[in-house]
Amino acid sequence: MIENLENNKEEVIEEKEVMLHEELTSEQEEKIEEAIQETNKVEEGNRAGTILEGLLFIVGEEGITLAQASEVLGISQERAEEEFSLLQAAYAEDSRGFEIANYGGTYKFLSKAIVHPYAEKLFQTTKTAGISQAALETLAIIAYKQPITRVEIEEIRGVGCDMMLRKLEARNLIRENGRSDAPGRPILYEVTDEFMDSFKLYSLDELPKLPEFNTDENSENLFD
Amino acid sequence: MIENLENNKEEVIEEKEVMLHEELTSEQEEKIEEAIQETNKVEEGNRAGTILEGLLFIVGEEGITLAQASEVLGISQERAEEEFSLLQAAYAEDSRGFEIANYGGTYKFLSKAIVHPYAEKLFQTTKTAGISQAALETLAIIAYKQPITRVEIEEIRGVGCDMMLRKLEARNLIRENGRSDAPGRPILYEVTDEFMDSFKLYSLDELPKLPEFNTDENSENLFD
Amino acid sequence: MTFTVAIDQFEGPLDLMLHLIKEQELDLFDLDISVLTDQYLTYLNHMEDLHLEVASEYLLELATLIEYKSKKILPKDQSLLEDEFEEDPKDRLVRRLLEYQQFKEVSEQLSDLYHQRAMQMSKPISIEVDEWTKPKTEDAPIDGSPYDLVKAMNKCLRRLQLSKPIETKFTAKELSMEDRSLQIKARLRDLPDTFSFETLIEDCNDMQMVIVTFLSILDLARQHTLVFTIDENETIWFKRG
Repeated sequence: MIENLENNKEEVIEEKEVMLHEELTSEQEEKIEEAIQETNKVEEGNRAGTILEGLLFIVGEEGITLAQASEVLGISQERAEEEFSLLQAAYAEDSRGFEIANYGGTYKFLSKAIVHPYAEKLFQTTKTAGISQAALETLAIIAYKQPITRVEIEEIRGVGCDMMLRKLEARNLIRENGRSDAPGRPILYEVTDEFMDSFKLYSLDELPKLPEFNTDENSENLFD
Repeated sequence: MIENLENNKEEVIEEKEVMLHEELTSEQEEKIEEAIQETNKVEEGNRAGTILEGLLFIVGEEGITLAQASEVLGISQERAEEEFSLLQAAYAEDSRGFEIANYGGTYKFLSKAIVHPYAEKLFQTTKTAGISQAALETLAIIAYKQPITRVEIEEIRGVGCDMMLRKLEARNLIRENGRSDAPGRPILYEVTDEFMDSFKLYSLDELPKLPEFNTDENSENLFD
Repeated sequence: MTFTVAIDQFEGPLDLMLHLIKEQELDLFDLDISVLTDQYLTYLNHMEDLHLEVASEYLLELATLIEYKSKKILPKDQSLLEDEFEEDPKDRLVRRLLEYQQFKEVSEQLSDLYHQRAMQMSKPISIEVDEWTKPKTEDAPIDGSPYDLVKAMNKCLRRLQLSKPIETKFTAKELSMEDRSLQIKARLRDLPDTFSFETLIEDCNDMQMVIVTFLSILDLARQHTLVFTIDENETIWFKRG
């Protein structure tokens, strides 16, 4: 709505002047005033971009969604997206030490890889927490097959994964989401936004394609 | 030191060539190479500014001192100060949503006042876990380090937490469990079943591993 | 034959089977279950000989393999009868192996993404947010997750780490070549007429300082404050110039 106002701002002002002569009710006048003020609110000197930049810093690792940004600034989501794109482009420059990522629909500042060795030195941390092959396989199965039950995951992996699921839940990489209709009504699992963030995914559509296996004779080299 | 090297680099190279004729050991040569490379390291394309910007972001409101910056980047404090000044000027622009403050040699990003009303709006609408950040930090320390005394908790948090401990006890999230052998025999705290329930933990073993921090000898076991 | 891969290197029985199939160059689409079963059994026995623990999952799959192998040698009419009621166990095994192989492959790609992401860091949410948030009433039940605790703990640890001076020898690293030259000149008075490079670096507590010392010496030699010779053992000896 604001966007339309933006485009029509001058028009509105003109309209208003014309209409003044036509004896507007004070109520009508107020509405127009309001609309104009609303339009000005975040426009001056591109305050929207400035405010989004500031919010991005404050929220840090929590990030901010388009919906939140548009709600808080009183601008359309399209407009918010544009502003984020402009900021994103500015921070993408090689000379900048951090950038704006959007994984899983949440915008957040992240330091660039070049900074990492120095951050390690500053915090005197050893290498960042890794992830095991077992955890990766379990996560992959859930991400591609969700919602999925524990038994179904175990069938694919061929090993029990009760403890692994709890660990992944504790790391906020998966969550329970309802129960299956199967006998015993087992819990269904799915991946979280944190998973998306940890694997640099904007959406699950971005998951690498599963390799396809042709069951014909020329697929012998599968295991090379 | 690196700065001096920088100034003397050409001289050093000349020297090196002279000395080569006087049969340097390969080890000695390596050392000189290393010193020269060290000098070049953060110089290329003003990586120092980029890295400082990234570090400033990562440290957030804790800030980074000139001494830390110069140490981590291997540049002189004067040089670090120059780089900070350049960044400071860039962020002082009205269009930027946060700026660089320098209190007593500690540099940090701070959001600008213009952003605060919007931030307030953002967080008033955000659901919280029903617990303050301070309470969460205290609980986390107890959960990871229990049994632990008040003084030990305060050492990690850096602030007093007498009142907080009483509140958490009143909410039945922590309880006293015996006394430490340390002088004064201070009370030891641990988390309760109610805590486990609130944070969906079956056992404390399920708490995700923390990234390892290298600590000095005094606090060696702190982060195990 | 020898088995070079220990059982704890496998993620489970299917992973082990895929390894054996590859090693034996078996055709997954025309799988010879008898060969696979024999290899699988030999491998498990070998691991037990090495006193490596074989998890129950491996034995469970072994039972399935043996069951299939024994069925194959049963009279045909009976196996035909059973096939009408359930999926051919061989087809089922091949399907499972293929599916598992798929996930094993994509998890490698996911691992790359994970490591790229791990190189990027963020900052905790700003503390000023606490003033703006209106926490629910004190008695409201807490809807937390272990992850909230990790984040809070990490925040404490970061803060703690930054509040401590970096534990390295600032004095040593801050030392300029000029200052080092002055130090060396001062020490010359107390040193014997001839001394080794090792003597000069006795007071160095890290490599950086050794390098500064070395460069300072080069400088002093250039000014003829010091002269040096290198003996046949490659020890550098110094004398006042």
